[in-house]
Amino acid sequence: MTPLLEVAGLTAGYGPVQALFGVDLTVTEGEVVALMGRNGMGKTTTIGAVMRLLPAAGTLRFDGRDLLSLPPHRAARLGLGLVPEGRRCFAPLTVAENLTVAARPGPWDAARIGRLFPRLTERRRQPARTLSGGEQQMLAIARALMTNPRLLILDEATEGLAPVVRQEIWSAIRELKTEGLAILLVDKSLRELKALADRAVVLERGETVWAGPVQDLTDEMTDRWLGV
Amino acid sequence: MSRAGTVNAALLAVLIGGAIAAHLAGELFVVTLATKAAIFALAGVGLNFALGYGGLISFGHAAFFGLGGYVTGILASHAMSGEPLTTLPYTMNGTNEMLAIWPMAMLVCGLAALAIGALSLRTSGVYFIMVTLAFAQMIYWFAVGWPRYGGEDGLSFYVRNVFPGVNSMQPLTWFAICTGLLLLALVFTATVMRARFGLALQAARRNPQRTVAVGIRPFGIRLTAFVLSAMITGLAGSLYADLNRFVSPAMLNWHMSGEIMVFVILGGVGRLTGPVAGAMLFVAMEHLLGGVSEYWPALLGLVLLGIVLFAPGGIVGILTGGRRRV
Amino acid sequence: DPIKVGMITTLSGGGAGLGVDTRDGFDLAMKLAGDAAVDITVITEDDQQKPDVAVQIADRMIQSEEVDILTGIVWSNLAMAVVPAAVQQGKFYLSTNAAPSALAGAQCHEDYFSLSYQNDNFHEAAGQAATDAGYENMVIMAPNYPAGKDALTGFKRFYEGEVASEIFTQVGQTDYAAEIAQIRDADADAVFFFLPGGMGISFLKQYSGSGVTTPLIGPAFSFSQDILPAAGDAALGIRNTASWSPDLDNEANKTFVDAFKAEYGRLPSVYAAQGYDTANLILSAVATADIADRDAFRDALMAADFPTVRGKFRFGPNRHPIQDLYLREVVRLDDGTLTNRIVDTAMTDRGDAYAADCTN
Amino acid sequence: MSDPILHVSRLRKSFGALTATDDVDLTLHPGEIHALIGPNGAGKSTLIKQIVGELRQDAGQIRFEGQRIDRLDAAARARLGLARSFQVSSVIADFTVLQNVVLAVQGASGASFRFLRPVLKDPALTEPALFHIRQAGLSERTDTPAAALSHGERRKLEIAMALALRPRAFLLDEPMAGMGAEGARTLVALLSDLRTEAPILLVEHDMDAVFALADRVSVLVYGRIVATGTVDEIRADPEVRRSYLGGDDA
Amino acid sequence: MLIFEQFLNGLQYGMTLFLMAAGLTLVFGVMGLINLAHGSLYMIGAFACAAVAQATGSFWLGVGASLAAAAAAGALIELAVIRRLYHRDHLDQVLATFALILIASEGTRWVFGSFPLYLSLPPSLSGTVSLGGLVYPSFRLAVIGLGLAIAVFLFWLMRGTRLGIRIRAGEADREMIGALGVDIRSLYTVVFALGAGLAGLAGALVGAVQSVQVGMGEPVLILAFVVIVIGGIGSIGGALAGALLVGMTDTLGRALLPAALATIMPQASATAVAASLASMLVYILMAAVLVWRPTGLFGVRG
Ligand SMILES: Nc1ncnc2c1ncn2[C@@H]1O[C@H](COP(=O)(O)OP(=O)(O)OP(=O)(O)O)[C@@H](O)[C@H]1O
Ligand SMILES: Nc1ncnc2c1ncn2[C@@H]1O[C@H](COP(=O)(O)OP(=O)(O)OP(=O)(O)O)[C@@H](O)[C@H]1O
Ligand SMILES: [Mg+2]
Ligand SMILES: [Mg+2]
Repeated sequence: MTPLLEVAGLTAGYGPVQALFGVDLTVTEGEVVALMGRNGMGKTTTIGAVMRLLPAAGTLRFDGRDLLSLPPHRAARLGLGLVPEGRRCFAPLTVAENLTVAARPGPWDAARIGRLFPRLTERRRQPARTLSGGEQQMLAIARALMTNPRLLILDEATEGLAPVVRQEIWSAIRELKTEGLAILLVDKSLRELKALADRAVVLERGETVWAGPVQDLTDEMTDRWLGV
Repeated sequence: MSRAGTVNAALLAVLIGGAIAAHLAGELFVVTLATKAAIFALAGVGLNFALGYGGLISFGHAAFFGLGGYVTGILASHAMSGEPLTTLPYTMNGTNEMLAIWPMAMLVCGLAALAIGALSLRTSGVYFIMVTLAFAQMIYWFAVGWPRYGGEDGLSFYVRNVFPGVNSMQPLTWFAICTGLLLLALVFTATVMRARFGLALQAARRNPQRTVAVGIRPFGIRLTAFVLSAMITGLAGSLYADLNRFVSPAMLNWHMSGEIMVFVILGGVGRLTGPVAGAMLFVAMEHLLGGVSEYWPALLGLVLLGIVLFAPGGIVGILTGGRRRV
Repeated sequence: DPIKVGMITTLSGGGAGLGVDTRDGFDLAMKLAGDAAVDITVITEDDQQKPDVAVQIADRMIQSEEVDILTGIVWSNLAMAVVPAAVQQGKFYLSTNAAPSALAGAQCHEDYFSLSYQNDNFHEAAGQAATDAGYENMVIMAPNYPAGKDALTGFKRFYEGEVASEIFTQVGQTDYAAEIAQIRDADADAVFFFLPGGMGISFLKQYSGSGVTTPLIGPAFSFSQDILPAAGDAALGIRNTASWSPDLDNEANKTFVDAFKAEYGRLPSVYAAQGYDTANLILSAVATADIADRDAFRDALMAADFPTVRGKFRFGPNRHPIQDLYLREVVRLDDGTLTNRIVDTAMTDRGDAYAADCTN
Repeated sequence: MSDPILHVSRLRKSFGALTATDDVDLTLHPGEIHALIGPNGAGKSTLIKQIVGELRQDAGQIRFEGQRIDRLDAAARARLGLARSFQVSSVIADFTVLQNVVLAVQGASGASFRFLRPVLKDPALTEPALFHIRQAGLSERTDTPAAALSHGERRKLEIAMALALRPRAFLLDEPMAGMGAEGARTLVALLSDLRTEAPILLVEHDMDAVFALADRVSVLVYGRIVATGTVDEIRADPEVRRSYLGGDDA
Repeated sequence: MLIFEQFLNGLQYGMTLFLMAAGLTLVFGVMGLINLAHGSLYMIGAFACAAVAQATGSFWLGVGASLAAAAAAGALIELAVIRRLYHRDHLDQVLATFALILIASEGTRWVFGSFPLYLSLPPSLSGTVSLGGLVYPSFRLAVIGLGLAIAVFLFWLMRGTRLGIRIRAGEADREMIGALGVDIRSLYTVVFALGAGLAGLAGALVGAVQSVQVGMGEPVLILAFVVIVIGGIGSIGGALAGALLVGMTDTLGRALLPAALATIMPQASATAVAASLASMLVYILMAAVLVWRPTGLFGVRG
């Protein structure tokens, strides 16, 4: 099977500061991949480079097409859906506007979002600025789903969510997985990742140090690379 | 010396060295131009204090520049005519002593800034820009319509005020006085910005919510910065009046506010010698481009545009080649 | 000896038209003079219509270029900033336009000459013309700045009727609906207005579309050739006062108007005429005296022995003009251009109100 | 039990039709960690904002060390010794880590109108700052501008700044969020020690941390405190399990 | 009657201000860009209209040209300059657009010369209509109508269309909206050009009753900013309210202050003082509004 997302030897940085020194990562159709590593190891930077938000070099392909030459909106339109670190909802827009702003046709629509996050329907007309932290997180996830992506990228998407909601999200992700959506996950809950992900990629100081099926992650490894 | 330190020293050396060289070459007018640049730089240093470090984008600093000028003009014209300034509550006479005029000009500007700042600082961002403009425009229109000191025509006082022990009409001497004050203002700014006050001011600019959370009230810090800033700009206004031996509402006009702002941005916002670089370049271009074409302001525009687009940190940014650091 | 003339005038921004005309009129005279002008160097600088810039240019011309004569300033506030300092530093100043009352009276100076008019003159002539026309009740209007106040004072000096209402507008105002409503309401015989430059154009256009029919009269500043084409039909038929008009019937004027049209492809304005006269005055003085002998040169200027486009011209005791002032009317020529035609002489050999205060 | 350091009574705040805190009563005693949990949007952050003075309550009282503070502004409350951390990191991006923490030390000292002495050469400011940076595990990043920190590192800076205020009480809004596993472990240890210095009101969705740390837990649902008790009591509460903790126990 | 007429004048002047500010509301209020060159686009519109009307004899062709010329200039400026400035701070925008003013003014002078241009209303607008005993210029009524129409259009554009939502999202977080697959760059070009076109349209219409000359955009610029800020940035209704308030204050101030002051001081000084006060009035109004409500009348609080 050809990989949906193919990253090899990726380097990237912030201005003069280099943060990635060679990241290798693939996600195939229908697969859930966990991107792991301690704070500051380059997970978010990798995602930023994939989304074309940062200048990068190396191999970066989505569905066989070279991403490096594309501006962010073109890359996203190929089917990348991002739930960014820190939510980044459009503060002055209402919940409803946040959801429609980038919506593209597909199975995810307002009604289905409403079933996943009833809270958001309650708050439809409220500006995102005034939502609680968890509500904003739900909105960020919903907003990405509304673009009906082929690859959903979740950067700490469960941060700040109540345990029960978090469980809902995990089950939603499981459901998405069964529908065949590819997912790239960053999360701190190792237990959930192990239960859900097919494969894991571990970053250390901007480099891929390990990649393989999650089951193969030993305690010794998680201790060394994740400090658990 | 750090890179920034070298750049600062070099900029001042160009200004001072240029003026001395021009003096030796007998190019008196170039000395006058350098003086003008030094005075504009001082006005810019004042604005930079509030705008660059405190994030208080005042579009009304012409008010203080002009007030400083008017205090100077009014005192000097009363000294000339011998008419007392006021007889209530007690007789107050004009003066032509710079050493007496400067504190007066700064005091008046400081008080004006205290009032304007106290009201304006209720707002922030673009609203602050516009409120400060509003206050400056009020003062401008007041000056235009107030016949006592010439209204729109302005007020001439023919001879430069006096500084003890020297002949202030002599261009190089006058340059030395202005540049001396500029240096003082630079040292003052550098010191304050490294001290606790400066840290609090810059913090309040970048994240007021966080600043409050550590127990620092931004309002008082900002108001103080605004007042100090106005006093420096007012002092520059006093010198500018003396440079021209003339004041008029043009010094209070929003164009003037804009120009002072341009010195700061052109040189590099929040950089110590940014206004010096900005004022020097601006004055030099104004002087040189006039000979190139009748449409020289367009050329000036192109140069400015080039600098904003390709050198985001202003001139000092190009020279130091780095991001601004606190 | 060669002499150097420094011309400071407005060549950029919105007020540039007046400066351009001043400069073009001046240059034309120099050009027509041919060999007589070889020893005269003219340097021209743009004052951006800013008083401080004008002062600095004057400083530079005096300090670095060592000019002998300064000239060219259009605006009163700039003149107030430059003239006193310039004459104090031993330079002649010949005014091509602005002549504020202060410089005609107590602050007059032996080296300061006005080749244009004293600021009040056109308004005085308008006042006289209004009296002559039998207007008894008028609205008078000017911007709220010193020149505007002088204008109303000047007008009232010779206007004998009643003032129904005195209106001060804002400097640079663009909308005159409120003032026009007041004029309509005042039901006066006529309106005197002084609104130079763009303010005049705006007022005239809005007035002509307002349905108010009270006749207008004013000084030439809103009807001069630099803005007439822009005002268009709104100005047609309106009477205004000036010391010069393109149709003035004398040899010098014909030469001037034809040469100006040929050289620049447009009709000259009053500013061009004044610039032209100023240059000719300098040429006449240079022909009879050496600038090194300041007293002789001053006397030569004072003699005013030059071919003026105004037909006749002499200096009063305060070195301001004594000249005729005309009532003109805006007309459309056959080729469609708008211009002024003299309908009457409003005042003859008028000097000014301040000469008595001039003791220098 | 000793007198509470912080005493919130009948605190009420509405946004339009929504009552975000509905007559909330809450105490914080010396030496304790009091965890506040509850569903998203229950009003936890709103409560913290009212206590620190960022929002003004509609009704109710807040007492701090016996004194009414609900009419003081936020800066005054901070000076009295109420330190908060923000749910979304709020640090000064252009400042280095050191400068950020020095600012907090300076704020706590109450003296900002000093114009001469350079802050970074003032050991009275830098020494405590460096100590707290070490405490938060950020020593390697002392001179890095906050803008260049990763998300988790920024969370640590947030903690360092709260520590540097040397407060009489901590109000921490989801301090664990964004910390990696390792960071979370260090932070749990740190907070556990900290409680003797000053009590902590801890808002947190990380139940591992809450259960490891809390002396008491209050549950806020739709603006109301529905339960208060020890960790075990709360874990056993069926209503809390259903509406908050969810199926498989956290 | 006079009072009523002055009231109408105030309303009308307010609408004129709104017309001049409409483009700026879009660019400054919604896109968050400080565009000092707004006045220059207004000037370009007026000059284009004058030139085309002169050449073709048709005012309406001129109006079309003003829209096209200003929109084209706007698009050009956006592509060459503005698009590099969105992520910069306001000050860089100030300096860059200040530079654009210099270029536009002198460029216009270079093309059209230093003298004001002729532009007048077509016969259909230059007459007067009678409103129950009051003779009122039809042009001024047309301005009121057009102002309202543009307000409605802008409101619909920003609230009722996805384009509007996207622009506001882009103002909140440009990077994020791009990452969601929206081509915000082109969108901004279009919107900036639209704002420029509106400025040009205002230049043509208002220029027809004012003087078409270099520098005509400056007073407009300041007033347009005043209007938007009083209303509250980002709010189209606010801009409209601000415009009417400013128009009313200015007109009534000029009309009523002299008489009002004459009751407390001698006539002669009253007129002069009143005139000075009238010039300050708009700014006093702005300062008062902002001190009272620091984010304008309709601005977002907090
Ligand atoms: N805006 C920035 N400018 C400069 N350096 C940055 C910036 N953002 C991140 N970095 C640096 O890049 C490196 C990788 O950061 P990144 O945000 O990718 O880490 P992460 O793995 O996502 O960490 P976390 O778990 O804390 O979110 C870090 O060393 C960080 O300091
Ligand atoms: N300014 C406001 N206007 C309207 N509603 C608001 C405002 N601020 C907060 N809210 C609402 O009040 C409720 C409580 O918000 P709060 O931030 O206190 O929740 P929280 O308990 O901290 O939730 P989380 O755990 O998700 O952070 C939320 O539903 C939120 O949408
Ligand atoms: Mg991250
Ligand atoms: Mg919260």
